[in-house]
Amino acid sequence: MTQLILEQALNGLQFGLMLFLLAAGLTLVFGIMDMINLAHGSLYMVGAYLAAAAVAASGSFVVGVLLAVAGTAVLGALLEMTVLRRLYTRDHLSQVLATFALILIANEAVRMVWGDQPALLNPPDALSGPVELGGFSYPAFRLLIIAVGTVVALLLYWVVACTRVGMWVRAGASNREMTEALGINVKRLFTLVFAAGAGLCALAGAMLGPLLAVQVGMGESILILAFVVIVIGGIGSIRGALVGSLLVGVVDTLGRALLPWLLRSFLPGEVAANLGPALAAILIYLLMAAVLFWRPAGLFPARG
Amino acid sequence: MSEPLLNIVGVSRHFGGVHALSDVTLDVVAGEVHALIGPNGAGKTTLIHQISGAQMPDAGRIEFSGADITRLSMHARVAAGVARSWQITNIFGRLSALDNVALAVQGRQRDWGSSFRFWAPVDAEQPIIDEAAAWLAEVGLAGRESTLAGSLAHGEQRQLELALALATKPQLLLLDEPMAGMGPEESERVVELIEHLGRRVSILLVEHDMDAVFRLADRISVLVSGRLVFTGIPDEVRAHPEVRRAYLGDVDA
Amino acid sequence: MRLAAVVSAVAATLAVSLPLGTSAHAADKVKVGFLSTLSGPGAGLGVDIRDGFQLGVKHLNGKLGNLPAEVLVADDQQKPDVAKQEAEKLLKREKVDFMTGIVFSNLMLAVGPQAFDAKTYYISANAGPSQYAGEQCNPFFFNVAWQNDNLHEAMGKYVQDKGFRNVVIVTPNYPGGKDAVSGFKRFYQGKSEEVYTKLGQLDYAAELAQIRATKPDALFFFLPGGMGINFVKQFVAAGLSRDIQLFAPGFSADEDVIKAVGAPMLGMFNSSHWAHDFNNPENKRFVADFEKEYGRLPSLYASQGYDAAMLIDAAVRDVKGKLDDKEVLRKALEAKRFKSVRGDFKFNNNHYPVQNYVLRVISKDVQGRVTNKTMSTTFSNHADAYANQCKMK
Amino acid sequence: MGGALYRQSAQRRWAALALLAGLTVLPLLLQAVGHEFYVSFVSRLLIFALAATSLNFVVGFGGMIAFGHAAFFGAGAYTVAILMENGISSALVAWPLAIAVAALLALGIGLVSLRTRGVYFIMITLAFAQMIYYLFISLKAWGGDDGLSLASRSTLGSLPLSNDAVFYWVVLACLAATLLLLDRITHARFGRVLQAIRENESRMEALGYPVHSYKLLCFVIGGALAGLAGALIANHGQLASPSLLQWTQSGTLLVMVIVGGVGALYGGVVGAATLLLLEEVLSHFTHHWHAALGLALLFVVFRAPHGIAPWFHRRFSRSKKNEAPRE
Amino acid sequence: MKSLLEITGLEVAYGQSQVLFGVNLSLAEGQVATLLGRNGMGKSTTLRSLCGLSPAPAGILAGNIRFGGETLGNWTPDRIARAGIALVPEGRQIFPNLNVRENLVAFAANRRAVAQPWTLERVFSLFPRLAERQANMGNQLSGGEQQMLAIGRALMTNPRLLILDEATEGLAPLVREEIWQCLARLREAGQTILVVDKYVERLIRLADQHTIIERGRVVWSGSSAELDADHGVWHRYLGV
Repeated sequence: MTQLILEQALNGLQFGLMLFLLAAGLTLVFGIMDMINLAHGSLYMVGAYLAAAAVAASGSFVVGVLLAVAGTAVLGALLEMTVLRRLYTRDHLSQVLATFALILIANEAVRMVWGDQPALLNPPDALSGPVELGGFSYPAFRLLIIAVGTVVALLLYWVVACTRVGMWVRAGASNREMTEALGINVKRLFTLVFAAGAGLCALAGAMLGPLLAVQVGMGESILILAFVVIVIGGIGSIRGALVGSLLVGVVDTLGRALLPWLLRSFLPGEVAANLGPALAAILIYLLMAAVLFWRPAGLFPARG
Repeated sequence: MSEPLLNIVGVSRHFGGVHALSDVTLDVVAGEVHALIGPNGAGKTTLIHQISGAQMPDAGRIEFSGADITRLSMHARVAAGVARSWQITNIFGRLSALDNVALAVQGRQRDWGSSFRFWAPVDAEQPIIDEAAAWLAEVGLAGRESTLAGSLAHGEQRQLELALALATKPQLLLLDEPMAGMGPEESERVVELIEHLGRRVSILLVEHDMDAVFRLADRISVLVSGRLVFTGIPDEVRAHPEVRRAYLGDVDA
Repeated sequence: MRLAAVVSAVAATLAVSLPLGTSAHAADKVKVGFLSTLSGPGAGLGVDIRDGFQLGVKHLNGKLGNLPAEVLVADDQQKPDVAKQEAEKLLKREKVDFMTGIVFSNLMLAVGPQAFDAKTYYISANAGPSQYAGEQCNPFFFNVAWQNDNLHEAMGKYVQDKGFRNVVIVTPNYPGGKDAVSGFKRFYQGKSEEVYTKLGQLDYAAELAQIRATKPDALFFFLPGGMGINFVKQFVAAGLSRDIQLFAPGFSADEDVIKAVGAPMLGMFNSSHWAHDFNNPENKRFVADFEKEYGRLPSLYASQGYDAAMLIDAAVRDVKGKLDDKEVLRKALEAKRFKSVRGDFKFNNNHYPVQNYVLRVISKDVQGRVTNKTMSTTFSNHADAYANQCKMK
Repeated sequence: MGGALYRQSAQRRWAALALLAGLTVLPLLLQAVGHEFYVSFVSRLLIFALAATSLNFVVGFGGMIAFGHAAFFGAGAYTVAILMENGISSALVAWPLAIAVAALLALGIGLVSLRTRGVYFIMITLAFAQMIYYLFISLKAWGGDDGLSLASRSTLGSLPLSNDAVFYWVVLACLAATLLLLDRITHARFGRVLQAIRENESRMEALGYPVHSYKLLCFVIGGALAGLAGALIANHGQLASPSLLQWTQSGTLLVMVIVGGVGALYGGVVGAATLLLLEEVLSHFTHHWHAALGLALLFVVFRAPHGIAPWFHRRFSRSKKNEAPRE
Repeated sequence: MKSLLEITGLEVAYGQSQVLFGVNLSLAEGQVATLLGRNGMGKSTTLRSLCGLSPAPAGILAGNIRFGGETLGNWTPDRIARAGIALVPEGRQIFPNLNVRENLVAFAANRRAVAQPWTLERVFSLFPRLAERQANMGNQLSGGEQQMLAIGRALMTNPRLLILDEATEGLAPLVREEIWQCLARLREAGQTILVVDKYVERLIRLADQHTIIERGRVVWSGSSAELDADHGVWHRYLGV
């Protein structure tokens, strides 16, 4: 039983860390520019496709992933400078509409380039099997995801918490005007943040691609999760995004694993089997509603 | 003096570590113009917020007409007879001046459902329109009925704001710097209006223009750093050394 | 003012779109509405059915029953409401003579009534819901594949025969999944634990951990399309394949899945009514030409699409192109005057096939490719369990 | 008195009646030229127009950006389907119940959600809608992932609703009645209060209005009307599909509203018509019509930022005086 | 004396309502000047325009702002800041999610290679209380500490011109006095300063020259001695 819980906790951690890669960029974009970017998930999709293409072309997983991250970051910067920048001063509804339009365009563009069928992206052969972890075996690639996610999360934490750029980002999130009045080119800072966010999306796409599927529309469902994460964490807060991600990852995984089992102990099998997955799927939304009910601005409100 | 209309007992309010109000006790009696003065950031507006219901105090009690209103919502306090104006003009910029006041009139008809009417067009409700026009005339905005509130001059907007508060027919009017940003003539008109009103409603007045304050107020309370330093009639306030040092002159600092 | 503008806009747009719908129904050709899942995670299956169907039409020189064939392809995006809209277009605007192509049972159940109302024959090349096999059987519905339960039943029988007694069953939480469980358990008598996932789920970490904790000796899973691909990959990556024998119905272990997963699938058993190594002339031609045309081995979906084209061809030929007499057409369809690539089969009273089911194992063929190899016959002339509830007149 | 919109009411009334008349004879015209298919298509369009209009009431008039409107749309559809499953097929029972169920749901969700504002309101409404969605797809009794098929359309007296043209007229009547109702509401006391709340919520509170109650009621009315639209869409396709409840459905409705014009009476109608017609026309020309639609939407964002209905209004209306300055 | 800052005929509007109707102001290197007037008369708008904050640059209808020989025109706020103007804004605007130390070092710069630049240590020696509260978040400070931090934060950019908008507003008299002392020391160090505040007597002692704005127009300007001599001006324009 402890092994099971340990394994599930690792699963939750792995899922949560990947969510964090997506949520980090989203929450900063949202926090600094007060911009709802529905197309964030499209960057994740494009990043995964680029990774699939680059891994296939280069024959190396690492090189492919790095190329995809760089390519998506450049793409993100271009997108920010051409379209998104013009939306910052607009109301939320316009942003929703415009970035929704971007989703449609991105999906079709990917379809035109790579076709309707899912793209093939496999983990490196060395990591395709399990490794022994004191008594049970765990997929090596998932361990790699945890490692990469942890390193990136720590790196990001270091950048945001300890570097001057990180201070500017935090300052920009809480008071853009004052940040500018102190000499920071927030516009350029933001392009940088956006590009970094896009790069993180691509990293998440490249790491999750072999596990899930690289296909058109993969960005939308995970986008909703990323929004849930940043709303729980408090918009604009990196720390909030990390806590929110891990919370959602663990709650979702443990919910899926334990709820059916819990329900079965006091409900008839058929009902439990029906209700279990449903409740597990609802669980994170319940979590979000509960958090917002008691903390209407999330756990770590950035504005203050 | 008669029984106080408004009774504030030991009200405190803090934001994070900042104590905006500490143990403030103050009353306003019926028919009185009670001025509240003090430097910026002393907590005057915060106190107005506590009384109007925009914020709830952390500690203390607020009574109005003998009833405890400390935890009532803002709209319930309006219904009880407390109206306010804002330091920064707070009107409906995209509605006509008349529509602005008509809303206040309509809101006063408090029998449940008065504004939950879904069919009859409001534009046909002559009594509301007539009364709204009368209020506009009262504050000196006759002839400006159909102008969009947002395009009124600054002083006119302040007058409209007063009309909005008055049209709720309050017993107590909370005026937060009604003359802010007004020219001398406009200020004079507002002072006259308040003098005129002072007979009908009680007023708690926050104002920086000391001439107006000393002319209008029956009593003056001085707030410094969230604490009530002194309450008294104008002459006492003028003579009070601590008040002079804390607020009026800063001369011997 | 703006209303007038809106009117003119609506009128203008309608004017643009109306002529596009103009295509009078001609008796000199056969129109087939091919509605299938062509995008999204389940797209691989729809694409295979489509390619199989079109290969069939190509083998028939672009004709069905000696009439020029017009195949109108539409994508249901695996969404019931999209499927209904597209079906409505095909039925009402295009007035097709036959419908085919749907992969998933839930879409079939959504679209079926529309086709039946329009008195249009639906030739299912995959979806075989129990409803249409039993009480709701319909003269306008024919299935050239199987009833949902059949492959699961075949696998259940084999697992039972081989003496496994502690099995975990993994299926999505939707009616097709429930059918799979009941089908499997109709012939498997041992202990079983069922794990239900979300339909469309792609990450099975939580479920795999549960399975590891349960320590079964065998695992039977039915996860259509991309779900199965991910499951097998993650199952192997988690190291579970060393202790647990995998079983699946043929559609979770066919070429589409093998192509995506590869070597880890070696040694996996599955059930099917067709395999590309079936030794009959029709099948040899089909498999060879399919490989030549599309550069990959056909899956059982492709074989079903091919058979659907052959069934329509035979029936239209039978009635000599007189498609308006629905009764005669139905008799012709029921007669099934063509040779199937799976060998012989016949229609039951509920228009579902009575046929053989075989056991396949995934292994390397002579060219070193990982693919299915037929082992033995599990069921002969097997019908479905619902046929006796069907009171088709 | 009143706004600039109101002065044109006579003109508007005539235009509305002309449009109504045109739409009324449309099925006959379509049948005459042999395009019955489009009767069903236009019905669907009108139903979505109704759904989008109901959302526009919440977003445009109530000032609440709700991202979970699909919950009410779907709830209406499922109410009809579940009642049908249990042998109740009368529209006179099922449709009002669909409205009531959606309204109740909106009341519950609104009570909790209105505690938050801005982006958090957007997200909490989305969260509730997702809960409803997952609840429905997991309950086998209500069709699960398959949705619930209706054996037939509802019965409405002696009206043969199974006839597409008749059904179309019923839908048209529902939409027309809804628009009339909303037009009256926006010009009645309640509507004026909503308008003022949208502009300056705290001032309204300080005039003695229980702002929360008004917003909640607005939310409930919007939800109820979406329930009606849901009842109609279930009848239209004879299917209550879980995809009606999905967040993408909420998104589509919201996009319709924004495209049509937030806060414009006909915004929802124009938006639904624009989107569905674009979809219909574009998908004829290109397999990649989604991209074309995306570009069209970007055009709206940057060229007609207040939506198409107001854009038309500005383009074709001569009276521009009294347009409120933007602050 | 060559002037560092030269504002001529500045006219500014918020949307459709004009707020400034031709403001002139000039300030020489090393000078301390004030901008006086009652609330809502355009002082803050003048300062904001100077710093490139809204409504500027779009709201600038006419006029010219020259700083250090360059015309600011439609420069962005960050460029103006890098050119050497630092603002201590009304309401302090401390970053609540940065701690005291971060608030200071985040924007530290010595763009003109001043020989003795402001450093963390110098700011801490100017305001010892900040040193004690280094690790506290911005929103955990008292009003006076926030004000000190806002001044320190501006100084860390080593500005040529330091602007203070209502820096003593809402402070207790003792704390206010501390701020005045600090400004006096900065003045001695040669810092050019532009102050908006309302304590005329205190400002006369601190500053060299004064400008009074009434309804968006300059109505009076002159030296400390001139202002000291004309109490009528106080009364007329400042309500004192």
